[in-house]
Amino acid sequence: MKFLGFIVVCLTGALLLYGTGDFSNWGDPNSPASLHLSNEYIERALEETQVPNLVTAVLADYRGFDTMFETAVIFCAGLACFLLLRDFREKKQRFYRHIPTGVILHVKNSKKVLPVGREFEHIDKDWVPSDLIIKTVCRILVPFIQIYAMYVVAHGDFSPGGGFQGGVIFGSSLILIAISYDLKILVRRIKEKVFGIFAAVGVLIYVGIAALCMPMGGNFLDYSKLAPLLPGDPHHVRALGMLGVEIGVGIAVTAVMVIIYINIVSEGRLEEGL
Amino acid sequence: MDNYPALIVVTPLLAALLAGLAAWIEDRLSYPIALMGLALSTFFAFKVLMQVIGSGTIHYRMAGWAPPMGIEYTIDLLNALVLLLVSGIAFLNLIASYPSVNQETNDRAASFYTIYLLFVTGLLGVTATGDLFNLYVLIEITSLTSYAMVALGDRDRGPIASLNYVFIGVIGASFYLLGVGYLYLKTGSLNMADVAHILSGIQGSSTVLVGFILCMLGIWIKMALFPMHVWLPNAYTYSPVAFSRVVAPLMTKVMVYVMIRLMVTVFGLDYIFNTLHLADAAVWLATIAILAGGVMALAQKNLKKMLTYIIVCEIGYMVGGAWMGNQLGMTGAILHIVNDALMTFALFLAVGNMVYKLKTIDLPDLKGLFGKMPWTMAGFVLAALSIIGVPPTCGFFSKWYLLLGALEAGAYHFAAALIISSLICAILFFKVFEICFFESLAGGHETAHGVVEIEEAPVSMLIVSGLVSLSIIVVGLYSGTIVNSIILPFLK
Amino acid sequence: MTDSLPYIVAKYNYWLYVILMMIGLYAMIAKNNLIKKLVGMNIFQTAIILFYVSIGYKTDATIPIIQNAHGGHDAHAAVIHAADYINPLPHVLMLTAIVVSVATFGVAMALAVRIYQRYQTLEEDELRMRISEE
Amino acid sequence: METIVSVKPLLAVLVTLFVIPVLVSSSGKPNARESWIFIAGTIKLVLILSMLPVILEGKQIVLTLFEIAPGASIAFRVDGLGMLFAIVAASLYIVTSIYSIGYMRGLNEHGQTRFVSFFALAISATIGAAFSANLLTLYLFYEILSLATYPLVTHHQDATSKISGRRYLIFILGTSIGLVLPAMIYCYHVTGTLEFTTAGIFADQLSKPGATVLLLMFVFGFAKAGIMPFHTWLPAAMVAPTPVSALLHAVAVVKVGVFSIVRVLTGIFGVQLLGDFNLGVVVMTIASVTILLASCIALSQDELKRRLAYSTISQLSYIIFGVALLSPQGLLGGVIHIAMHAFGKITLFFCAGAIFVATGKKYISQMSGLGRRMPFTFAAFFIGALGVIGLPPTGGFYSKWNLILGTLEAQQTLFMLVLLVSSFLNAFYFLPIVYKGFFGKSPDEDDTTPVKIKEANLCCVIPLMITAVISIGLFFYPTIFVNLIKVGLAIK
Repeated sequence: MKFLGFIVVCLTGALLLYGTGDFSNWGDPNSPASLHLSNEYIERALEETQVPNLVTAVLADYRGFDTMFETAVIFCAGLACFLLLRDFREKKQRFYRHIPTGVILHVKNSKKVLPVGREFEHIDKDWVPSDLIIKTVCRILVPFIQIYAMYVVAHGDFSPGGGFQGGVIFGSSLILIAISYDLKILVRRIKEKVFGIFAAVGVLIYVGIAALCMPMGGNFLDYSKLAPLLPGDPHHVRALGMLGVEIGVGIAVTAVMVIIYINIVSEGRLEEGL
Repeated sequence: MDNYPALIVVTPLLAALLAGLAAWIEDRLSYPIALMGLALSTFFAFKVLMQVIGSGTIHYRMAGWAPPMGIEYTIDLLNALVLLLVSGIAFLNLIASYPSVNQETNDRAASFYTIYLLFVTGLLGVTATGDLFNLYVLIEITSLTSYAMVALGDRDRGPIASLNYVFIGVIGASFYLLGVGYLYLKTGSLNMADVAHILSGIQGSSTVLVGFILCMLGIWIKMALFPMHVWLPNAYTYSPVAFSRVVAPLMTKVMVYVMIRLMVTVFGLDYIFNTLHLADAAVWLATIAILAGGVMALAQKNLKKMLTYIIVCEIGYMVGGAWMGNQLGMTGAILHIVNDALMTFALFLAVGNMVYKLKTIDLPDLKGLFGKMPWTMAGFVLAALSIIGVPPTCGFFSKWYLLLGALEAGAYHFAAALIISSLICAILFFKVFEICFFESLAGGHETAHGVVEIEEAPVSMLIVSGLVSLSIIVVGLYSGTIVNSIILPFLK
Repeated sequence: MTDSLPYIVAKYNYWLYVILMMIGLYAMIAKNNLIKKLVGMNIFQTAIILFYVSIGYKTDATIPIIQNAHGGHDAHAAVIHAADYINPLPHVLMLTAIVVSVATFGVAMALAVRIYQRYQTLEEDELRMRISEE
Repeated sequence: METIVSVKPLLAVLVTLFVIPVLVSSSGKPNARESWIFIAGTIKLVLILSMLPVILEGKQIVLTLFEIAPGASIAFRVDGLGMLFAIVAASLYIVTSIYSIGYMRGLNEHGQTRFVSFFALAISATIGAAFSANLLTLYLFYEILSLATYPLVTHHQDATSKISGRRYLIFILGTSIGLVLPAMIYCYHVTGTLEFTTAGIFADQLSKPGATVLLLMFVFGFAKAGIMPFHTWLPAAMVAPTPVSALLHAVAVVKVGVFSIVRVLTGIFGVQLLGDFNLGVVVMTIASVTILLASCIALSQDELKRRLAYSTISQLSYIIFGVALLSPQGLLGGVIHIAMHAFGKITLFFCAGAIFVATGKKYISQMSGLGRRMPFTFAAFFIGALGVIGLPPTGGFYSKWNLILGTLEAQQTLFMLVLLVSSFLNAFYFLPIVYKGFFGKSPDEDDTTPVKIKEANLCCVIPLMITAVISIGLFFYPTIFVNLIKVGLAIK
């Protein structure tokens, strides 16, 4: 297998290198790729969409259709992870910690349930006491991360950023909670169901905005036809449409990041993981 | 309404999301939503096909941007036909799938429908799009959903089959993406028509050649042409039966469509057959694929796995036909997309019914099935005859065009492979029939005169199965009409 | 050798991407451990991203965000020179490709977890042995 | 030639096809079921006979159903030759269905509904083949017939019939897919048509070696005609219930094979081309070998049905032999042998079945003395044997007479010897059975507890009497058939 793999890899490499023979030099401003469409986007996008960040303009408007499916891909990945790993089976053994004393109880008889509350705490086998310093630092950090994430989403029109980036940052803030505290705390704060709904709703916002253009008399995704529904300058309506879909993307990405994380680290049982 | 082209694809996507959301409220809601979505999609696809036949190619601009800058759906006769095929089969399968889904994935049925619809969305999008990169994104949607579906099937082998599928699928998709990159580098465009226009001026470029090879390799991996087929049999065998019934007929066929689309629309037949000299190699590859698929099918002990190898064999038919370099071969390949989708679908419907009743379908489990499930078996026999290529089933007529194309091109090895594979398929299927027919009496002679208890699958499954089996004959008899009103105008 | 040197230097990005891709592909084909294969897959996809982003680069150009555009309606007054900005399209495409590769990676990881739960191993040869034993 | 468009040929084909659902639904009521068969058979015969006057006037009835490709359609054309065959098959179908009531009920066979349904399907296909306007349609019905006969051959569902069924399929399906299909596609590739025309479809596209190969592919490919070495399926198929052997393996199935070869010789190649390339002799040689060898093998068979089977093999080659003479007398003698042999041989098979029903005896050595117990059966057997040998006062004499005249006309004296020798052999293997039956030592004489052996039930005996009488009648009134052939082949 190794030898065969080596040969295949060498053949592929040779093929690819053969193809580079006809490339323009790297960074050549006059290469075909830099002339045809590229120039049109650079010269027309700002005027047509009022969005200075050309990447966002192309991503969410000219090629918004791609991006819609990209969001669907994300949603699909989240759903797939959930489907593959989520394990609803009853646990055979339970662990409890007596909070005042720190004694850990191991209950093998699954029928017996201890009163969880002030006295006992539900834990699992891999439980580690969380570190006070880490907890505190993270508690301070998380809101800032989240605000930054929202900025990245909202300001995607003008500066590097957008729904995906912002969504990932927001998702990572939630993942940080799970790491620094406990997976269960995250899941208790925000129910798993909520993440699922948000993932679907995020995509639905995108598809919904896009589909709304059709009854308004435009083609699919044609934000300019949304002008009657939106306040403000009709010239900016495309930018607003883009903002809307970016928010949808952000929500979906956030939710999916968390879904993938919590399912993979805990092998689908949503207990402590890692 | 001129938004039909977009609606074909968007309706299942919307339905997928709504079905997923509805599951949080009430599990039973997601099935009707899914059904509705696909019914509408099929309806739109039918409308579009009529429109295209009536008034020619439809160009639909996403977001209203003119083609090279925006993404465009270009629906001509070929993809209108495939769109109807895909949405129709997906819809029919959903009708038939309700009992099997409940049986196999009962607590996850809603998620199943969501992923199912996303998968169909992907296939429809792949078919409808006129943009090279959009095609990649949609291929990835279909792949990602299939990974999930395969893993949902057999508890033990499913995840392994699926992970292998992931590795090979990623290589395939990445090759395609690289190919598109090479083309983009030379043309600066992603719209198929635009790329084709620019390519016609730079045919000698080695970058274009490599781009072409990469695209073809990627698509071949995705469609499981012989040496690159290794992922397919396990993946399709271990996936839930409701899913394998839709992936087996559609996935590979849509990839064949993509190949033909790239060949005809993007690179141009003139470039492929007159500038490059790869056609002979490709036809040989197809020949080997046909023979290898058939031989490997002979060695299988499980009915579902056997059928998956037949898919590998059938891929060879279509690739060979498309690369024959003449109109007859291409006609045969396109006709075979339709026919093979139908007959594979019919076969897997029957298999689905068997699995529903028998749970395991290793060949010895099938004893006495003609007595127990006569209607299922009738559908199975009809589909099998079509695979063998017995007239008046549709399989014969596409084989007819493929053989004519092979003779015209002088590709006698390919013609011989077609004939031999027909014989191999005959052996294969009659081996199955023998088990189903004869071994019912192994128990003794009492059953010979007694009434065999009939244990048929649910009616919804049977009706769909019967409908598709009939369509095999009807499509076969009207293949002249399909060729004359859809395929030939497309090729001109 | 000295003749081909400028040829290589002028396109070194592309050469690098090919090497990177070969490493990833080799890992995917030849490695025995599924996680190593996954890592190979990521390298492979990253190589493609490098390739695309290289296409988009133009010497003496900056990121594709139009400067001084905050003036709203006055924006079109300022002349935009295409040569000043790099090509935005490959970046858009790669944003999609990154997302796709992340999604695929997530699913693949989930699959690997499932396999490990079932067979307690991620080595391919051991997996094959376990399967044939059953 | 004047042609009339009419839907009658289609109806004649379909009537027994549409009766199948009725048969299946009335499976619990044998009497109702059998009356349906009888009604359908009668309607079929009436439909066919209603076309007779038109045909005798030298007109043809045509109907095109589906245009598959230019020059290749699914179409019917009724001419003299097809009419002759259709009349024989349809009239014998009625007789056989009466006979099979007696036979199947007499032996209390299982799965009678399945049996009669596939029987009806088989006869539909036979009539379809008779009325085919081109090679494609003929091939279509040929294949349907092959497949419809399989469940009939393997009716007993035991180990023997499994092996026989396998052999049947390998030879029939294998040759038709492996030889006829490529040959047919090649014809279409070269000429662009598959229509039967008296002049043949080839202008000068064929070289002599090419034509020879093509011809041999057809002659051996239509393995139903039992040309050696592709004959072994026929004796094997004798495991089937006797009505199947009688109608299908003496009349319908085997004659479709012969009929197809006749069509190919006269309609695809054309007498002119065969004469130019001197291919008649090639076919005649093959046929002669089969005639002589099969007759010799028949001598050594002890099981009555197997002896009849080998006799059939040799008699079928008479027909091909006659046509290959390419002289008017030879053609006439060959083609009319389709009818003459049919009535003679079916009588013999009916007798074999009647003996089996009445006594359970299958072997000739056990049959001495039976004639005294079953005088009608053995008398009919005698008449049938005369017909097959070709002695007056039976129709068989007429065909053999013409065949011999044909050899003289074509100045092939050597081949005349073949006919004479074969006739002697025929007499040797048939007449002793009759002699022993009437004059041999009866089994009950040396049996301590004699079983009274009587004639089989009336449903068995009446049909064999009818066919025996017709066999004699044809000696005196062969005019209709002769006229049909003259019209069909445009002789004199």
